[in-house]
Amino acid sequence: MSATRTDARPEPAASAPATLTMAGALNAALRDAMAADDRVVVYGEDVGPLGGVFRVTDGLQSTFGEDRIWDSPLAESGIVGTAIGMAMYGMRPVVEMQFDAFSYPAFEQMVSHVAKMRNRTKGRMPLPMVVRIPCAGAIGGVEHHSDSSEAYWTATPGLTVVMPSNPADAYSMLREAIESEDPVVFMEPKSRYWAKDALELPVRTAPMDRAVVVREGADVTLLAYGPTVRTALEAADAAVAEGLSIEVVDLRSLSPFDDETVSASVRKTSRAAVIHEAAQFGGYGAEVAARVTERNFHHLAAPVLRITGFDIPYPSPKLEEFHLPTPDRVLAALATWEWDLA
Amino acid sequence: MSATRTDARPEPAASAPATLTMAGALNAALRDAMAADDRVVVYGEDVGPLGGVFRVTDGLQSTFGEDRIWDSPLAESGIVGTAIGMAMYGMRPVVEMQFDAFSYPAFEQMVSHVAKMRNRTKGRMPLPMVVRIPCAGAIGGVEHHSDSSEAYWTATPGLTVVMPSNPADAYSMLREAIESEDPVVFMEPKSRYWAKDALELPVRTAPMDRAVVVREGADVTLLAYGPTVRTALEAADAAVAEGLSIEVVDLRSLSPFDDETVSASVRKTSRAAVIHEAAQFGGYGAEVAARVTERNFHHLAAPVLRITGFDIPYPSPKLEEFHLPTPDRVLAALATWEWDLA
Amino acid sequence: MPIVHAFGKALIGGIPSFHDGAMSLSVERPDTRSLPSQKPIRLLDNAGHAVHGSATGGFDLPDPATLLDLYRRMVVARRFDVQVTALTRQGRLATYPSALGQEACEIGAISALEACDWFFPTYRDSVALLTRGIEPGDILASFRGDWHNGYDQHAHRTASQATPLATQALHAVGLSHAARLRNDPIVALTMLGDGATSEGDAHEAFNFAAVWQTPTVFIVQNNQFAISVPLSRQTRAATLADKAVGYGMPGFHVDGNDVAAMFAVTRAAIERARSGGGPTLIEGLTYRIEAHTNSDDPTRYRAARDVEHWKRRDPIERLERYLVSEGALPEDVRTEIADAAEQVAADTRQVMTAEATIDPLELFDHVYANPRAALLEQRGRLAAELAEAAASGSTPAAHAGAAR
Amino acid sequence: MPIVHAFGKALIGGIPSFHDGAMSLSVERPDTRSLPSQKPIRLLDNAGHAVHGSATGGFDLPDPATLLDLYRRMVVARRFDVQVTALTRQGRLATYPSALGQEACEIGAISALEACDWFFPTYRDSVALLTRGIEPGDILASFRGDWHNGYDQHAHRTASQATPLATQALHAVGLSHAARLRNDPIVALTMLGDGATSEGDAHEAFNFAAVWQTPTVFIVQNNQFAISVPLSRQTRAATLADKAVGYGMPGFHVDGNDVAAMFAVTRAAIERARSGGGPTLIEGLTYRIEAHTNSDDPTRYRAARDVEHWKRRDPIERLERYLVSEGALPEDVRTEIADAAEQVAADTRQVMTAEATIDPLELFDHVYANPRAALLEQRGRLAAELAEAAASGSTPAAHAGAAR
Ligand SMILES: Cc1ncc(C[n+]2csc(CCOP(=O)(O)OP(=O)(O)O)c2C)c(N)n1
Ligand SMILES: Cc1ncc(C[n+]2csc(CCOP(=O)(O)OP(=O)(O)O)c2C)c(N)n1
Ligand SMILES: [Mg+2]
Ligand SMILES: [Mg+2]
Repeated sequence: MSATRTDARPEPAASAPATLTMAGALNAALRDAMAADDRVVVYGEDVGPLGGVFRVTDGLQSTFGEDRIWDSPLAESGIVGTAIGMAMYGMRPVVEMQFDAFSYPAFEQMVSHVAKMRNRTKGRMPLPMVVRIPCAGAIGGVEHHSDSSEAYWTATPGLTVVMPSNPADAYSMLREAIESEDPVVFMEPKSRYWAKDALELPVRTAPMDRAVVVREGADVTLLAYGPTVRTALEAADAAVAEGLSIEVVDLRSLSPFDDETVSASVRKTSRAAVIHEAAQFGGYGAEVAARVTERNFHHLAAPVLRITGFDIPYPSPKLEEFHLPTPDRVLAALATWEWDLA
Repeated sequence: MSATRTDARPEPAASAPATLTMAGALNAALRDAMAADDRVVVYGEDVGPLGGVFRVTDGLQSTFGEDRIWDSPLAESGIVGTAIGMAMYGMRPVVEMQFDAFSYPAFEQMVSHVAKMRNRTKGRMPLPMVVRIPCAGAIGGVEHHSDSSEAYWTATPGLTVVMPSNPADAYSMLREAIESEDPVVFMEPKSRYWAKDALELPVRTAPMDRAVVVREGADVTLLAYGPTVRTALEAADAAVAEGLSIEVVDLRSLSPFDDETVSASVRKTSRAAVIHEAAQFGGYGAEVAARVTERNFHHLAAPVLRITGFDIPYPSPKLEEFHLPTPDRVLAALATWEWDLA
Repeated sequence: MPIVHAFGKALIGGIPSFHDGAMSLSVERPDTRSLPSQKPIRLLDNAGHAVHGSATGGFDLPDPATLLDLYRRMVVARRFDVQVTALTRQGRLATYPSALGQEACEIGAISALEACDWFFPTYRDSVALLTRGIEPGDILASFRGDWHNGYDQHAHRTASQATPLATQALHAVGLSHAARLRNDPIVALTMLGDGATSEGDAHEAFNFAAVWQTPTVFIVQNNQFAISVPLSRQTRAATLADKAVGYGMPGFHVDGNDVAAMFAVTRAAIERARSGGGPTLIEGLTYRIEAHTNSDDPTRYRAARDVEHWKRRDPIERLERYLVSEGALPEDVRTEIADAAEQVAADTRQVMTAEATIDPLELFDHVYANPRAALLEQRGRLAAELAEAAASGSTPAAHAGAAR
Repeated sequence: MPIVHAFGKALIGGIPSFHDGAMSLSVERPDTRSLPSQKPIRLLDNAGHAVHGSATGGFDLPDPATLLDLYRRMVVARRFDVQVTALTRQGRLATYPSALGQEACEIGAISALEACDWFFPTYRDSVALLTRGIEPGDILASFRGDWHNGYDQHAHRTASQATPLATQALHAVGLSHAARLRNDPIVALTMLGDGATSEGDAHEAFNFAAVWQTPTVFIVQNNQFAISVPLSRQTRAATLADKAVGYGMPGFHVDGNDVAAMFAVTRAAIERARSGGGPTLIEGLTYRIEAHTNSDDPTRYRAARDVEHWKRRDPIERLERYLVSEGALPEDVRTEIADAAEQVAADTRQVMTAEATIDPLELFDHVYANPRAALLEQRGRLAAELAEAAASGSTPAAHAGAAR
């Protein structure tokens, strides 16, 4: 009745450290997941011979053949809808939405089925599937190529939403997402695809549902994810000169939210700011600010700041620089706090 | 080139006060708007001879004919997408999505075009159109009939999102939405369709973008909208016995948010809670809590509470009572605050 | 059910793709495309006479044993449907979309499906689920409001009854494609309404199935209304089966009140799919005799005489006339079938009159494979509320009143 | 442009709806449906000879003046396209999707549209915009990254170039329906790609147009690829025009490298639409010679020889051969046209080499009709930042570096 894992292989031995981009790490994760479990199939627009518009699936079709990875017709609801059926059968489909904004035609399938199938069936029909979404902006893309869609998914109970910020996490979290019994919205910050790290594969970092303190500090906690982790780290570097010690938390998992790690950091520093590219109003930062405040109100010396894009549609390439949160803007925002109240 | 308003008529004289349901008030608003401006056209699923599954368009086709109000093919992206074209021509389409969950197929048209057209064209191509969405639950509906979709729309810059809680506002705000130069997501709480009020039509209440203090109080501000305004008012009534004086604000406009009215209330009471049916995580209440806190942190005696549905898909009819915020639950939540810290 | 079917005679020859990139303009292949017959394929006419000639579309009348079995299933389905509508009027169900009058379409199609195959139904198709062996109480749990889905999908190889229109058609395509990748010779059959064909998802499902050549059978139950909206406002195509042409897929326009035709055409499509021939689109032209659901008022949008017209085309009576004229429905068999139908009705009454016990705390148990900490906190709060309510003797109903 | 067109001879007789609720089963109307010709309609063959007989689909070759005008427009379009691709390689544009090789499809279709009509293009259709009289700088503002749309839509009756695939087709249907409700005899023409036909929105647009009988013309530019995905993975239909059958709408499969055929068929469809005859679907079979955009690498998914094959079917050369053989392209005219094309290229270079001044504060000005208080606060913050940067002499570029 369902697909069985006929071809499970042991993990390959760890490779020698090599410099990999995030796109390369994702490619390796797909390759290793497909080798380890033949229920894993990959499809979407241009993922075959082209290897994806960001080359994340580069070379996979020549290794695994067209029955494991193929180009589908151009229809996102069709891609997600058929992936649901494939997961019902027992496969583990990994499908690609070409850009955030092009996942919107799949919205109904995502919200009305992907998110709800397990609950609807009292757990009898789980949907182990991954929807990969190259996300966010800062790549000079024309309209519709730089949206941040995470708030739509995180507002939907039943979806697990994660976003790596670096190659090691990209590899590890994608493997974990594919192994998950639950559907995962796997968001890949486009502007970080070419970020490099030296990695030994297969690497496994912290569990996918945990936030990680990526830089310790004493005065303020910056909560960042995906593309803004770098922004936060740069701000932290620059702040040293100003005598400010910044702790940076990479949220990694947007839903669920790792309250434990975040609250521990915030209680230590007593100040927090969340940074994201998306517009502020109704953005994911609202949830972060609200729950950090709920859980740590009496430890907070100041309101949780939201340092985000403006409340406007994502701008054209020549204007995006004015929209996106920069390290300067982070530091300027921190400076607005009434520090003496701490 | 564009449709001209060929048939503008003076507003009808105010009628004698009559008892109207919210559905009746909405029907009257559509009728009066169609009479006042022949650019107003109404279409969607079952809005013609049937008068809509909630009877909001009852009798309009026999008055205005099939060129002004008609049944479209069954396709929500088609409905919203064609409405965009009609608005581009200069009409003022008012389209109906039958339930929140059935607006999801229109998500791409809503987010990628309705929200963005004015900005994309530097204001040269405004989209005066209204998307009516019977919303939320508590009507014993089977799956997909009780979703709360407001967080999806409020997270989208470019959309105006309003939700009346009573018949007078329903009439007034729908007239204003139709007159607006901007696209409006007009959300109608299904469980309030049969709520009655004595009204003289045409009534005009506070402007659509303003929140209204619907009950004055001294100790705490309850921020509610749509179906939860009644919940808040009932909680306020019940709280009197406990010696608690509750102020209730009907937000009315979800986007934009009326910071002025809300902050004034919160600064007076120093405590606020937001109530909604939708799940808490990533829900609209997160934005409310975050911005109220940002703007009033040093006036708050306690964190802004969120009293909401659980973080689960909307339950089946027999279980919805356990999911929805009730007056009891509101009072219980208020009791958890550390009142002595005020 | 041993079945002789008409496969091979039907006009469902392969429709190869004529495009392979660069060479399209030079292709001069024979044109094998064809339009579905505009007159619905029919094997039994309304008087219960066997049809001969081109109107059959080349399909053979199923043998008497098969027809008798189809008759039995339709009678049981009808009795069940009438019973559930009555229970709904009594307030035992939150809602029920009846298939009264559509039994030939429902039962003809579903009976052609093997137990190993998968079925992707809509809210309308409860009687098909019954025929597939699902217990009445399990079918109706969702309409009663107990939980969103009440049966074990894997055990019955039957997906939950989809409410978002046409969405399930894509699931059927995906599942059958997965099976094909595994060389598992099963077929997925999905039903959708005439209205649902207007949705983008219907288009995408037809197209994915055709391009991937999945073993999928699409049954469009054209009951001529989408709630209140008549077919003429839904499509301008001569038949809904015409849509198949645009996907390079065979399409059949079938008399949906002729269970013999529905069975024969569906069976042929299933066998074609199973043997690697790809998907088929079948339109069954029928009529919804009841309201859309109990909360609908059809007098607002259609004339009583139209309903009467279609009642005179009753699918069960049609087959009965044939069986009687062939001497294939002896009185004792008819009685036995009627008794069996009454038994199903009685069982249904019984299970739907009993209250199901539903634990509100289960609300939190199936959202994710592994419980989230924050959700467990919420579960704890509800557990405390329930405990307090139990201690103070107050009932959940108090809750309900307040919530409404 | 005075035009003799072939309307009336084409096989586009009205396709009435055969469904009107209750009576469908008894309908015995003549079957007027027909399949689009599988061989593309062609008025000029690749050697530049006029085609005769059934291959023309009953359409007449436009008169020499019209053909010369189409030639001129194609030459200018080609020169513009090549220029913009070059500028893109030089980094002057963020991206550019070239229509090289598709000029017959683009120009044939758009030239059939009157100034009073509306056009709903995609990102691919810049050359059609040029033909429609929009300035190069205004067309390219969005691809340069200045703003999402650079021209006045109302002035040119041309919607912005849609990126989300097939979405614009619904806008075209809505606008033309509105016009029809106003008895305004205009037509909306929209272009979409072969890949875009797979999207649900394409289906919904075709269906709404057919059911509402809107004056809409759908041009499917079948350039045989959707980025890297060939047509065979997009559809199994014999032709994309076949899709029209499923909507009860006329469909034409046209040689998209024959500008005469594209013009004649589109013109007939426009006139049909204008006179109340409803929508038409036209597939132009052509080929994308360039990469999808400058950031694409087509060597990964197609063979150089396929591209060569199609280069030998160049649409401009084809018409040129015909005009020359007819003596309708004197050397001085050819020179004049080439000069005009060079002038457009020069203008384009000039405008694209100059930097546009863009005020970042305009980001806040057009989101809503009336400024929101919270947005004005944000505007104020950016204004302060800019003022500070100006005062400290730092450039916005510093910003950009940090943001990336
Ligand atoms: C996406 C979506 N839009 C709207 C609805 C509301 N709705 C439920 S049934 C129905 C009519 C469906 O008609 P049809 O497809 O012909 O099926 P039938 O009910 O006649 O069996 C509508 C509009 C829905 N369930 N899903
Ligand atoms: C809804 C949507 N999904 C995906 C994309 C990304 N995308 C841009 S162009 C393209 C290929 C389109 O192919 P086709 O429709 O044939 O047009 P062509 O580019 O060949 O002119 C894709 C997948 C998009 N723009 N919109
Ligand atoms: Mg129907
Ligand atoms: Mg293409």
